Amino acid sequence: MISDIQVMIAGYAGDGVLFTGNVLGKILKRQGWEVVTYRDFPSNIRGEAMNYTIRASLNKIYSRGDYIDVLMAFNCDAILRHIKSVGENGVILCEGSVTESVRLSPKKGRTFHKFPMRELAKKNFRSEIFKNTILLGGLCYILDLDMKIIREVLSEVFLKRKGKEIVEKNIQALRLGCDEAEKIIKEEERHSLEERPDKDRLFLSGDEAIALGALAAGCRFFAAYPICPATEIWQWLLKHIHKFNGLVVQTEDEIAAINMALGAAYSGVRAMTSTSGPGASLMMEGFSLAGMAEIPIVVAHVQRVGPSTGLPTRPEQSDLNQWVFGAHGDFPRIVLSPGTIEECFYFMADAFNLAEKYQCPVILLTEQNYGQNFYTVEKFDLSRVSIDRGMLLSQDELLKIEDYKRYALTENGISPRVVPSMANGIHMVEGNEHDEKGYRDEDEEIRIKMMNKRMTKLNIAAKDVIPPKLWGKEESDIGIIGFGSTICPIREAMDQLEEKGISTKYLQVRTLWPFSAAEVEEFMSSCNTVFVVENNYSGQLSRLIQGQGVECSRVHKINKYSGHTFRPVEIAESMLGVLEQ
Amino acid sequence: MISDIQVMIAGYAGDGVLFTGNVLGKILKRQGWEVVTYRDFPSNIRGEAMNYTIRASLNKIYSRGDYIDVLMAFNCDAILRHIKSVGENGVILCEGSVTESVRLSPKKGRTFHKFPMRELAKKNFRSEIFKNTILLGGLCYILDLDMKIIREVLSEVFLKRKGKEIVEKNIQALRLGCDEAEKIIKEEERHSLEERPDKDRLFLSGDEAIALGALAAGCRFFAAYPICPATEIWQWLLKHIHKFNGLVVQTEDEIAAINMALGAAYSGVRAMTSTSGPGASLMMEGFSLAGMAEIPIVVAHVQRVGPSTGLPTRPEQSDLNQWVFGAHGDFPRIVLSPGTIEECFYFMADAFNLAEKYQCPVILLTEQNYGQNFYTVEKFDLSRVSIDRGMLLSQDELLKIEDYKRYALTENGISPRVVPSMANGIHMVEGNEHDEKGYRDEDEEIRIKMMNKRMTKLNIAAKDVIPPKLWGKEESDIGIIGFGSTICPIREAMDQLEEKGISTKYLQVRTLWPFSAAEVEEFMSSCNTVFVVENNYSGQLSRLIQGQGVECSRVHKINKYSGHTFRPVEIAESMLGVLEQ
Amino acid sequence: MKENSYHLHDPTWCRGCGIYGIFAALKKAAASLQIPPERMVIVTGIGCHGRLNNYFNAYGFHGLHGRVLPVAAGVKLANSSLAVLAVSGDGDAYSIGVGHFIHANRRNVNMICIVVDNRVYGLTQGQTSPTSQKGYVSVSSPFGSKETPLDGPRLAIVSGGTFVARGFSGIPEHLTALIIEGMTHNGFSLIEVLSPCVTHNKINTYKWFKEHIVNLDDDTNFSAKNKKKALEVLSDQSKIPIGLLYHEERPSFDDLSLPSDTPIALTKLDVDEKKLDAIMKDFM
Amino acid sequence: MKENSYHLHDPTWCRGCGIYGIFAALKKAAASLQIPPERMVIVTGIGCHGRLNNYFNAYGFHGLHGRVLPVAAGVKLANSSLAVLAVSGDGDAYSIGVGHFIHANRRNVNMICIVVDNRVYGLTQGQTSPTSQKGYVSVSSPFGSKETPLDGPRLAIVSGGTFVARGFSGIPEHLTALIIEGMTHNGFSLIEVLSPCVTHNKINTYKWFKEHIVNLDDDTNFSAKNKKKALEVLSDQSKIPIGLLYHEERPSFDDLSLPSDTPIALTKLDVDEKKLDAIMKDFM
Ligand SMILES: Cc1ncc(C[n+]2csc(CCOP(=O)(O)OP(=O)(O)O)c2C)c(N)n1
Ligand SMILES: Cc1ncc(C[n+]2csc(CCOP(=O)(O)OP(=O)(O)O)c2C)c(N)n1
Ligand code: SF4
Ligand code: SF4
Ligand SMILES: [Mg+2]
Ligand SMILES: [Mg+2]
Repeated sequence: MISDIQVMIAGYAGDGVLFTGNVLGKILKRQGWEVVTYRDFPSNIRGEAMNYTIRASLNKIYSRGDYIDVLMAFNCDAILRHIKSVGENGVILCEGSVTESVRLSPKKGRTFHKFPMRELAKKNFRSEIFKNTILLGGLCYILDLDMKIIREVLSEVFLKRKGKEIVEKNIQALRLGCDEAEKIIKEEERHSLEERPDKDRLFLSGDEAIALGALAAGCRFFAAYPICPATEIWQWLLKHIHKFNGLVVQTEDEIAAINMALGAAYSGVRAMTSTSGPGASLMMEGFSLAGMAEIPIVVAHVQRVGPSTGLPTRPEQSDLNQWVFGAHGDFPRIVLSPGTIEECFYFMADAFNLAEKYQCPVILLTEQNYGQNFYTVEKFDLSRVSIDRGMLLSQDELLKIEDYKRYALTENGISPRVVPSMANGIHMVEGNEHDEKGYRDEDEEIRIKMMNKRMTKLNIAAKDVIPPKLWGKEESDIGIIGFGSTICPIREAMDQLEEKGISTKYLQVRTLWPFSAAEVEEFMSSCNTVFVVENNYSGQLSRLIQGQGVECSRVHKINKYSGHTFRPVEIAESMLGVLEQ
Repeated sequence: MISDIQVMIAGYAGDGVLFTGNVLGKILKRQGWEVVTYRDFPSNIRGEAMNYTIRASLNKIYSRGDYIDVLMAFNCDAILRHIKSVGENGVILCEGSVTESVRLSPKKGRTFHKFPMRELAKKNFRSEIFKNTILLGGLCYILDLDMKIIREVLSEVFLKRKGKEIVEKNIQALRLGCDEAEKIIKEEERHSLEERPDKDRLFLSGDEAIALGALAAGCRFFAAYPICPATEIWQWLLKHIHKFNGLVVQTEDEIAAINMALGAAYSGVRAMTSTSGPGASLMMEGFSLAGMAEIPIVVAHVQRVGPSTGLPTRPEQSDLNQWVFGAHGDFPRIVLSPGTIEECFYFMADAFNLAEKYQCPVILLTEQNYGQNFYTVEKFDLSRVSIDRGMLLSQDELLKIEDYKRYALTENGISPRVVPSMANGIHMVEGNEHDEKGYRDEDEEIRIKMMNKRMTKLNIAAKDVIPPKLWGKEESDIGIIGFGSTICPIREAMDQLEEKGISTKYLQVRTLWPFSAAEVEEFMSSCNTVFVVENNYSGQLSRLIQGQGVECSRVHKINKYSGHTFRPVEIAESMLGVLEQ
Repeated sequence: MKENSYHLHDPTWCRGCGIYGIFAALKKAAASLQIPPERMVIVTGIGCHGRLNNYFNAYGFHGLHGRVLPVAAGVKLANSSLAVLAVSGDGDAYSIGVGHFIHANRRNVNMICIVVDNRVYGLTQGQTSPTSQKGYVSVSSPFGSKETPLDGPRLAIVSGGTFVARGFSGIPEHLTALIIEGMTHNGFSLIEVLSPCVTHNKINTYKWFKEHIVNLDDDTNFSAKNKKKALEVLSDQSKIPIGLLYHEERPSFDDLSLPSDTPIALTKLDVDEKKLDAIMKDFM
Repeated sequence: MKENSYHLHDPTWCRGCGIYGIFAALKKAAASLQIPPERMVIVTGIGCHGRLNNYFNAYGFHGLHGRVLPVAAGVKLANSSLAVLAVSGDGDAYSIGVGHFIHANRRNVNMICIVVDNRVYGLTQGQTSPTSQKGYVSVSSPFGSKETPLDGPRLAIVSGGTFVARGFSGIPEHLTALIIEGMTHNGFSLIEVLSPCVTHNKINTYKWFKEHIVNLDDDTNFSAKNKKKALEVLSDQSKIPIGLLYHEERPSFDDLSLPSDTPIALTKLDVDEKKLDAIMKDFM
């Protein structure tokens, strides 16, 4: 019985690879499997190679796997590109138009079939467009998928937008694909998938989870400018936020976006923006203002490959430095890093609660591979979401205060906050250094007190932020440290090592700033060997750890900066290389 | 015989404090003294308190001193503010208008005189404006200044702009002030200054030294937007650059400034911009582009107090983090930190040479107190300035190349550069990841090679940047580390400690990135106690050192973030506090 | 509310500065409209104009150079019950912030924007600004400015502005009337105010402005409903028209975008499980 | 130089995309003016239009989203002997970059700017842009856009633009002629090009544009020397005029600012001790 399968659909931009993959993912999810997708798309218009991997398993999985079981290729070129990733008993189906000669014979175990999707589509439906459903039909045969589910998914996809007729035509195309596959695929080449109950599960991307999390957390104002791979957040929110009396504004640029969100946050609404690479650099000035003026604001940053425009549709973790150390001046900031799709959702509430409690900017830092890939997760538990607005006073409370001071010097640095329209609360929010009422003041004493006040908040927050999470065997002396989505290949690599008899443990850093130095130090001191695994060149997390004064001589860095996530085996092998020395 | 004197002129914005102080500084310089000025001005329009300190000495001095010898006050309020800084035998002269009652009697030794400058000006010249020259006249008497020099300086100041008549009137006012002072000042209250030859010395600010350095270094394009305290750089350059066939453009904002400079640099001209706090945050995106596209560009950043608008006219050192770690993605960058006015000048040539040799952005990071204060220095030695354009090919060299590649993969990461208009050199400069010719490429292998290439340059550059400089007693085991203008109070503090029999040494870090880790480590290991002295809250240099894996347990941090530089005694006392434990 | 309900402190602008006139007009306008100070938010830019908050009794937001308009839009959209006033300068609004200015006119959020046009960068000590005239000599253009000056109201009109006016700080009653009208307009109102900088701008003085302005009230042929006319009077470079230049009724962005009449800031914030559950179904 | 001297690679824009027409027109214009490829610099923005560099044989600079104009000005001012072409998009030039656009028109550096106006954000998959019509439905405005669309040429004219034209990628000969004219103009030349995005914009198709454009060549009453006329034809929202809208001879920024006729980039770089010594005297 098959329990883990990985399908790749490969073609050129414009072939409908994304669409086909998404539908397949949804079908597998409905079959009750755990599903993880991985998109490998250039930032492109038409005509460049792209591929989409859908992995499904009966067990918990975290990342794309190392090998492909079924490769559906829209052209022979795709086979050349991916043949080395096809597993030993892999099946390859290729459009393989007649003029092309397939120049390679698959290696042992691997089988190759010509599957003329485009031709079939044109012949039977007079339109190439049905090639994708024919392809799905082929997969349907190979994986022995449930026709009822596919029908259901296809109607969901097409009924509303295209009407009944198109649904029917697609179902015919599906049948055709299935029948054609039956003719060419041998029984032993099939991977029949068992069906499981699909109860209370969701299938969504990190961007969608963030958007849903924002909505649940009470975000009611979102201002943003389009940028890959973060746009999906607000484009999804746009369709729902009005049901909660909220608003999304597409601004003229990222500078307007953060400033508009600051205005809304100042007005008392939970407000945020989202961005990536270049957009984040443009937000630095507003970020610094939020710190100085103590305005609670949330920025969701979905990292892509840098520097500059880099590779806009590919994952990296090279913007940690920017949020932890970027922008001018010293000011309090909190940077969270969700490691799972669930955390993308739940951390949004933390982000807003922390922002309001500590009256400072909070960054949710994630990566493109979470942002734009789909995962199966348990339905989010809304009872776990709560809203804590910190020291936000009500009108009644404010009226009781003799001489309200927005930036009152308090022991923990947190000053009661009120918002415009409240009687008795008039004050100024100021980016210049200011006195307790918010009025500009250049006095040395005031300056020192205000700096202390703002930075003190961060010391208090340090005890309140999300602590690192330990995974794996606590008693192991081989430790791994990382943040964000690298948890996926890391956990898979840990399983691979466990199979080889090597127990490991993983400390997932979930708050990058204020940094969980004590926990990291304790973890490291319990290990003989420590690996810091990062999707970037310079080891930004490593340096962050070191900058806290943690002894790092036993640290081995594992870095990847090719524009792709780690495959689990890459991590496992790098670790083995060190461990076997 | 007096060998060190400190005069403070204090008043409100609009009183002409700056003008008077500058003239006094120039006079003292012409008398052959070493001069250092310190401006303490709010970012303001009118009516706020401000003061200007002029310290002069026969010996080398670095910073304002701890105590004031002569306080010239335009109002009684100023006395109240500064009385505690007036030294034991200090003389206080105050405008003290008749309606005001001087509410304090000066403490022992200190003498107080009413000196009605405004009244005298109005009575004798029917215009308050002469109060400043009358004040200078008073000082002229107290300090026994050379009338010929004063006359000379006053004509330089007024002749061109205001004409002969005004010069004469001012000289009358000067005499008047002198005579009035003679009436009220006792002989023993005078501080007669010896005259020394003033040969081949300059009196200028750091901003001016940077501008002059840029000109000498071949900077021929400057694009910038006004911002305190960096504007002086290009406003000075503006008057001279055309003589060198160069151009300054005032742009619509900082984003345009850095991008225009990038365009000019790409065209083959040595180009730069200058900015401070908020402007730097706006330049982060362009900074990242310069790193990716390998465009040599120089940014002079004159730091002010942050975060946000902060205190725009006051000094701080809190933007180190931003340039070392800010902007999205990992890319090569070089950050220089001049510690003297001379270095402000000479480092400009280094900045441009490094930018062109390593084809990356170079930042010259300095502080407001250098930027806007005046110092006497030896005339700059132009034979020490040389221009190294690195791998910039000539047309002839380019013609010999078969297939020119802008981003050719070389061992040291540096690729020969050519500029538009050259035959046989057509290529693309690209902010997306790209191949050797500059064309966008998303291939994994290419990405890895290009990242390695860019980052390798920095490793090579690390051996070529400006090393730290050691000051003080090498054999001492008490070490101080710092960067930038803190050298001034630190060196003074070292002298104070030396007088107490405590020898110290100081390591002046002059390149902040790539960081001089080995030298710092060596220095630290030669010390029992190390002090890291910084004009910021969080200890950005300390963390930088620690982040390099240097053992920092013996480090004591001395930080000031009040919007002022250290007074030498503050550093000396902090150190003593630790040393005496 | 009396005028001095809005007077928090005596300003410290240079004696004679045009902004005093604007400060006075603003207080008068607020009093005339009886806006409670706590229902007013003044968002200011960085520049001499940005000090207004320190003297005017209302909620204040002194943010970044050039970013008043996005901040003010955020404040207003979040709480549509507030009277939101953005105060900017010729450098703030027309140089670094001109992108937001164009888009604010297109967007038409219901708020008022006052651009204090002193034709110079005041706070940074006198540099040339986008409204400085060609050839203007300053510390930043010692050989004279080389660029064509920018006309804010004209830019506003072609960008879709629905209320575009110009006043002069030397005629405070006229200015007050314009501000009152702008504040009652439903949509984005621009009031550019000619305002001498007595310290740095020795060209565009009170006298100079008085010699160059023409009051549109005196032109019986003129109608602010006619965009063509407005652009016409603005195209004569030798004269500077003051008064209401253009006025159009068009639904504001607030009208078109806000999901309900209840200001967002005043809706109760809770985790609405039912609604969220329904939405989650999309992902099943 | 033949047309194909400028052809580096076959483009990979979507089949039918309007930018193909612009690419062809540009090659024709360059060939007609006999500009050696190495003397041409094309600065592009981020967007589908930004791919032009990859296909056109000339020096190329693909920088940041919205920043083509400052970069291009820097290139040109540094080496005034180059033919500098900025290629931008409706998002690039009119949204994030509109501040630079206004100031480029004021500044009047001698270069040409082509704005590929497909009325949508192409590369980021179809969001509403500043030129999208009111009510435009897209992934970013599912309930219809609420903002007044922006008219680039009109904005250029009121900002001081000296050469303002509009072409249509569906009429390549006409466009080629405009580009040639723009490239020979001394000053900043804007050519906005209507360019269908066949993938994301199902409203502003070739057919739609053909139905809405009017060619100014057909209007014998029209003169591009008349600013008022230009603003008039641009104010009729129901029609989109194409052709040369406005043209004025005014010294360029280069003429006014560059210290000599020798391009800065071509002056020898040395440490001129004599000159520097003389200047240092000021500080003595
Ligand atoms: C990003 C940024 N750049 C530059 C500055 C410096 N700065 C402060 S005020 C100002 C210009 C002020 O001119 P304007 O807007 O006309 O205001 P005014 O002082 O004339 O009222 C500038 C450039 C800044 N604060 N922030
Ligand atoms: C600072 C920044 N913000 C956002 C983006 C993402 N982005 C890339 S292209 C683009 C818009 C493209 O629209 P347009 O300029 O009209 O070009 P088109 O693709 O339509 O030719 C955006 C928003 C970016 N690259 N940089
Ligand atoms: S500097 Fe000019 S604008 Fe600023 S307060 Fe003084 S007069 Fe007014
Ligand atoms: S997405 Fe649109 S603009 Fe971009 S290449 Fe395709 S058709 Fe052209
Ligand atoms: Mg101004
Ligand atoms: Mg577009």
